[in-house]
Amino acid sequence: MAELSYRDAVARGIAQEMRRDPSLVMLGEDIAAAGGVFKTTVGLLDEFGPLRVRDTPISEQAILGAAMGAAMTGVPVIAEIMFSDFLAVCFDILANQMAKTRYMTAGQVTVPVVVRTANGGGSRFGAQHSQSVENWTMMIPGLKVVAPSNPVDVVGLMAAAVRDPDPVVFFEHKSLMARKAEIPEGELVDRLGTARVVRPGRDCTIVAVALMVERALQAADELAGDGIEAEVIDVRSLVPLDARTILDSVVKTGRLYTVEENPRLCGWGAEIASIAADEVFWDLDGPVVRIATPHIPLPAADALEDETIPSVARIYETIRRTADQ
Amino acid sequence: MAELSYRDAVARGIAQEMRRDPSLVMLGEDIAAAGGVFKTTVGLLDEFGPLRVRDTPISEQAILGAAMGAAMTGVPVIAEIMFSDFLAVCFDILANQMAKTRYMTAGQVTVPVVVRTANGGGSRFGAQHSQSVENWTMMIPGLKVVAPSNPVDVVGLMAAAVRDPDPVVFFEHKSLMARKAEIPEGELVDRLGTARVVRPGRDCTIVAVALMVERALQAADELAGDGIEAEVIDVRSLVPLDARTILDSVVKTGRLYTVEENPRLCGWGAEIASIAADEVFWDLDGPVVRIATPHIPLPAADALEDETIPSVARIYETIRRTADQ
Amino acid sequence: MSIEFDPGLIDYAQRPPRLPQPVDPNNDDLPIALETRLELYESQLTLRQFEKRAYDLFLQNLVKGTSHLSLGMEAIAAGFGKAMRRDDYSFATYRGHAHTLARGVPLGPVLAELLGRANGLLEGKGGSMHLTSVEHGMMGSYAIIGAHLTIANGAAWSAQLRGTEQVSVCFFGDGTTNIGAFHEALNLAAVWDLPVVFVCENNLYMEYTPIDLITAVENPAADRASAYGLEPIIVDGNDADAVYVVATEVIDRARRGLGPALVEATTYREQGHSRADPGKYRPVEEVAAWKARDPIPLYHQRLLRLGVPEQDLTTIQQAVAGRVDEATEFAKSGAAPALELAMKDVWADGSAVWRN
Amino acid sequence: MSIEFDPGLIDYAQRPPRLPQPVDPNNDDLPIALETRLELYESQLTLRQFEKRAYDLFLQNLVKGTSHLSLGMEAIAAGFGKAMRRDDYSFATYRGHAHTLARGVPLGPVLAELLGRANGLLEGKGGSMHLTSVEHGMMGSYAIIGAHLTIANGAAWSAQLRGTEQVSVCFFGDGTTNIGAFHEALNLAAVWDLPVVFVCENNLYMEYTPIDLITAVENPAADRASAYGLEPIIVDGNDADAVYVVATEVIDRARRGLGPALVEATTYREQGHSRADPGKYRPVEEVAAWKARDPIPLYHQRLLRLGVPEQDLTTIQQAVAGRVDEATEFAKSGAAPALELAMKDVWADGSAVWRN
Ligand SMILES: Cc1ncc(C[n+]2csc(CCOP(=O)(O)OP(=O)(O)O)c2C)c(N)n1
Ligand SMILES: Cc1ncc(C[n+]2csc(CCOP(=O)(O)OP(=O)(O)O)c2C)c(N)n1
Ligand SMILES: [Mg+2]
Ligand SMILES: [Mg+2]
Repeated sequence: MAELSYRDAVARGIAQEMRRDPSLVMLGEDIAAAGGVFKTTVGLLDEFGPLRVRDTPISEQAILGAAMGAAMTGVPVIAEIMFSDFLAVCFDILANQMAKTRYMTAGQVTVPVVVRTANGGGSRFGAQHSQSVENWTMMIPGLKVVAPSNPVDVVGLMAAAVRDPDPVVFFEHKSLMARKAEIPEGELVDRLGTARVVRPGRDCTIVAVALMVERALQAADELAGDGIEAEVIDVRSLVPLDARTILDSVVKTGRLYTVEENPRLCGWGAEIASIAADEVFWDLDGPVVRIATPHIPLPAADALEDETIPSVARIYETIRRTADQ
Repeated sequence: MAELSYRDAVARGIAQEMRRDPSLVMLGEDIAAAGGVFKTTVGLLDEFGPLRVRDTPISEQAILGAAMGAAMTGVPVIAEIMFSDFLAVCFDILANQMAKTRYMTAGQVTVPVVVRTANGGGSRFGAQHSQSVENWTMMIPGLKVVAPSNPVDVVGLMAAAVRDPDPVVFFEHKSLMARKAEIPEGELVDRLGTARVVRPGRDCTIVAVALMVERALQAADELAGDGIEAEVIDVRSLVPLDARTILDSVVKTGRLYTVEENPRLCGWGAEIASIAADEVFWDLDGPVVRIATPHIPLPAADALEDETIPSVARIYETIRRTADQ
Repeated sequence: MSIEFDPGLIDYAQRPPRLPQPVDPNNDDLPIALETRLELYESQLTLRQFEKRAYDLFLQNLVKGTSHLSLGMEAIAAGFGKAMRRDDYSFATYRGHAHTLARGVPLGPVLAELLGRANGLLEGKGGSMHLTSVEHGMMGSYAIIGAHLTIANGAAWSAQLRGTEQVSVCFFGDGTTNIGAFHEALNLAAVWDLPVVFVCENNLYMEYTPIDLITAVENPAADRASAYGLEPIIVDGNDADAVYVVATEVIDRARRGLGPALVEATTYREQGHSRADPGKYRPVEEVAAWKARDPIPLYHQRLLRLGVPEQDLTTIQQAVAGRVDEATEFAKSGAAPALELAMKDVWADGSAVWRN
Repeated sequence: MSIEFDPGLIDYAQRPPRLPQPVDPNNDDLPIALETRLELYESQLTLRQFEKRAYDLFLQNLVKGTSHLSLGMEAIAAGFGKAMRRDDYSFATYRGHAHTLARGVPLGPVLAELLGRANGLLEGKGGSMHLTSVEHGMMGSYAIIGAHLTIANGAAWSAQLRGTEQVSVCFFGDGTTNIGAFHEALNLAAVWDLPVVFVCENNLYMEYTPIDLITAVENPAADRASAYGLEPIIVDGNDADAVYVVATEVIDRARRGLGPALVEATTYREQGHSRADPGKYRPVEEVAAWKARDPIPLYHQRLLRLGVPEQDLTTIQQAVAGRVDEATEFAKSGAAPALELAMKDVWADGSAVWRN
């Protein structure tokens, strides 16, 4: 067991897979010599060399296109898009090409690409460098979507993403980079499409991903003080979605809360809420409530950013206020 | 009163506004001399001349960037992105620049741009030219989103969009282009943020936009034969959203169905379903059911495309099957 | 605000025609084996007859969706197709029938795909704009401008990494040179010395708009080559021999690790942009002049000059016609795709399942 | 698959340094009024002292979020700022402090913005990377590479339509020349003869990567000019006079309707890319050589050579220092923005309301 930070876990997960598969390569801006602007790829250039770990120009379309073309022809690729906000500059390649080509070609083409990207707020970077955009990718048929909340999951889900033959978008949360955890020795391989109950409870279900998981857990602790036992689920993988684990929990607790960092409209929580409101409607004991960032671009100032992204206090208060509805 | 097609209504709406505001200009690919590939801008070059109606290179980022920069400096712009699928090639300008700049600059900058684009399936164009992407824009704070279902709304909502000082994405549905309607003479100006009850009913509420409205209406007619009176709401404007009209209807009928052309995950229907499952939960008499295109890229062949986009039969059968739940 | 009105720009058909250069008479003497030339002839005829048939079927309302013909542009696909190695990669656009067939993809499934049939190349799921046959090195037709240049880079990068000496050849139009992805792809290809050949088919129009009105340079590809440290190369895209020679050279260089090339092939599409377009925005003399420069009669005449008996050419024509007829039968006999197909192959496990 | 390993590329700091050209001695004689020169001096000093202060405040943990300094690059912002007309438009990047101040935007609100205070230029909502002051023609700082080139076109287009003879000036880095939007913006500007000047600040690095390793040409902007029918223009970006002369000329041409320009200004950033970066990937001799070419001592020496008494320069320095101190007080005294601000100004009606 070694204690690793979330950022180190990224490199650990990638290294594990690059050792296993000598054909796996990486590309992205400043990922090689500099070890990434979030220092998530430190050491990989040294170990795997400049042909497998490659710095690119600022050409996000060329990056994802190169990844796709290589993957189609037998070379699996991990591509980095530095900030998830920049998925917008290469959204055609991601959403219209990578995601659709297998289907359009009746299965002739396979695209084993992992698109890693730093996601989420909390760094006071303002509206163009702080977005949570899991929903941008979740809404695209043909993309798988993973958003780990802790270092162990980073390693295992990275391995699962790399081994998955389909394009996977892997969201690394900027505000979790410094979180540490003990990582078991040896090969770690997790499974996509599996949510995890990170806190059992009987009174309500809180679903969260990434940074929101720890906040949901803290809120759940506070709620426990008031006699409300919340079950907290770390969704981990938005596509494939472990709807079963979520719905089982809702059936048990009768109440569903989503905690979303994305601005509200069409967030992933809306999808999960709509699934619950259909499939376990009769098991619901009260409204499905979404706790999300308001539908605004993010402000830069610390005071303002802290106010807009769901906080422990907001989660706690919202559930406290609505639990008896 | 003159009978106009949906496609002609686009030009009629634009012409009305260009006559009113001599500073309003347009740009896009093949919109001027050719009158647009969907013939939605025929006659505008003749009337307003090549400086106000301008053909561009295939440079969607440059198109939207030019629109934004002009709009910021006093020249309102209507920009065409030929197919809504291509919003992906200029998504940064749309989602990160146009949508966020007012907020980031604390209101210093105003961006009166209308982005018109041909949306939706039914033309057997396959996965890269047939998408319904209202949710791509609805999920971005700072964008308004309009999707008219008929020629009269096209004119009135176009005027409303042009007069709105914020960026508005205006979805013109490819499969509605040939629909005709009588258009009243004189200036037509509608209001964003207003849904319309297009068929009153007491048993359930069906919300739809664009092409799905007429299908919902036909399904409602069939359901009426079985004694189910569905209320059909044409949402028209997804942002701002007339939640009041929708929720009032759900309170009355107790049941909510969404009919969405977008692939299921994070579609606009999820957002509306989640609002209902929260705010009118106690008025719901049964599950909220979403009728959507399955979460797949669209197939090209007619037989397959017809099977995937919600059909009258599927709407009818789904409601029939679930109405008593 | 007063905006002045310059009526001069309005009707593109009234602009001065852009006429073709005459055929270079020296091209008769290009060092190409006669056997190869007969294959180039047959290939061009195949593309031509196939697309004429596709057009007939469209008039009979049997072709579903849109389609973009390259009648008049066949010399480019044929010339490159012939110059490529069997395991090289092709990347094409929505206007990709010719590029697909030029790699040896059988006619029947391609035509069936246009008709939206289950026996189509893509089981009806792709349609005319997405023709792909991985087993023939035809890595896909991409319908959104620009993307496939970056993807072609990826295939070339993979060949470079794997050390296979495969070359990636990417076809696109003049209008495509103005989109951002073009720039990103060319720069990366040059920086990484990728074995990729970019082929700009300059048919003078981006859909309905003359390319010169929307492009800052005269030769949309060649005049950009230096921005990537590449040589400007312009070739007569209506002469299959000229194309073949240039193609052989640039592909060979790429194969030897000497990096990418950008080729501009001048040509003309004899019909509208897509099935909906009558092409009225073009000066009539221009269309006439280019039709007189059609690559197929040109090639036919050359073969006669080189001593091939007319009868041999007729035999080839008949063989091609027979294959096109067969393909038509094959396509028409196809069933509508089964509805389960729509729910197949979103994911590599064959399914469309996104949840448990 | 075997992938070979070339260790030569790994440590960028071990590469041969890219050294600056010597200052052109003739630049002393450029026809610039002494008064203008003193303004250029003061402007450069202001940018320098401001950013040094910003750096100090960062070390005191008072600057929130990231910030990108342009220490060593001030001559460009100052030279262009001085050459622009009051109603011309500036567009900058996340590295936009200098470009903002060079338009006369007051120091206090800019510094307060970096500190995330309510008295900030953007009420704390934009931060360092989004400085904007419409009343000063500073139309914004854009933090995602490429976009603002297309937006600058739009402002130029609007000026052209309105007939105001305003010019749009757009600043960006060497790394930015490789993104698609650069290409689209340059082409459209050229085709439409827009009154826009694109200024590439070539500081040799795209973040932590040497620009020459990822760019197909030596001069990332100038060697691309011909792809848009433009003249290649390279200027010494560490000499405010050289910049000013070129800026005056290209802005004047644009103003007279003679179309856009692309200027490459060679320079160097003396510190890391952003606050988190110590800049260790650069050869030490390179950093040293460029620091010895710092624009401010260079300019100081020139003014002395031109006969300005040292005392006059000291007076200017003191005045600037005073203003920076004042700005610091102003910024530090600012309150945290009120939370309601977060829910303001999404829409033009001032609200964030998306539903009824
Ligand atoms: C990003 C994008 N923008 C616009 C279109 C619509 N479109 C399809 S073909 C075409 C013209 C392409 O012109 P060119 O590159 O010259 O190729 P050609 O059709 O002449 O072969 C356009 C604008 C598209 N498919 N993708
Ligand atoms: C589309 C996009 N990709 C990547 C980044 C991250 N990034 C910020 S600054 C930068 C380097 C820019 O280099 P250059 O254009 O030379 O400007 P400089 O910082 O040197 O002034 C990068 C890659 C970004 N902001 N936007
Ligand atoms: Mg063309
Ligand atoms: Mg730089």
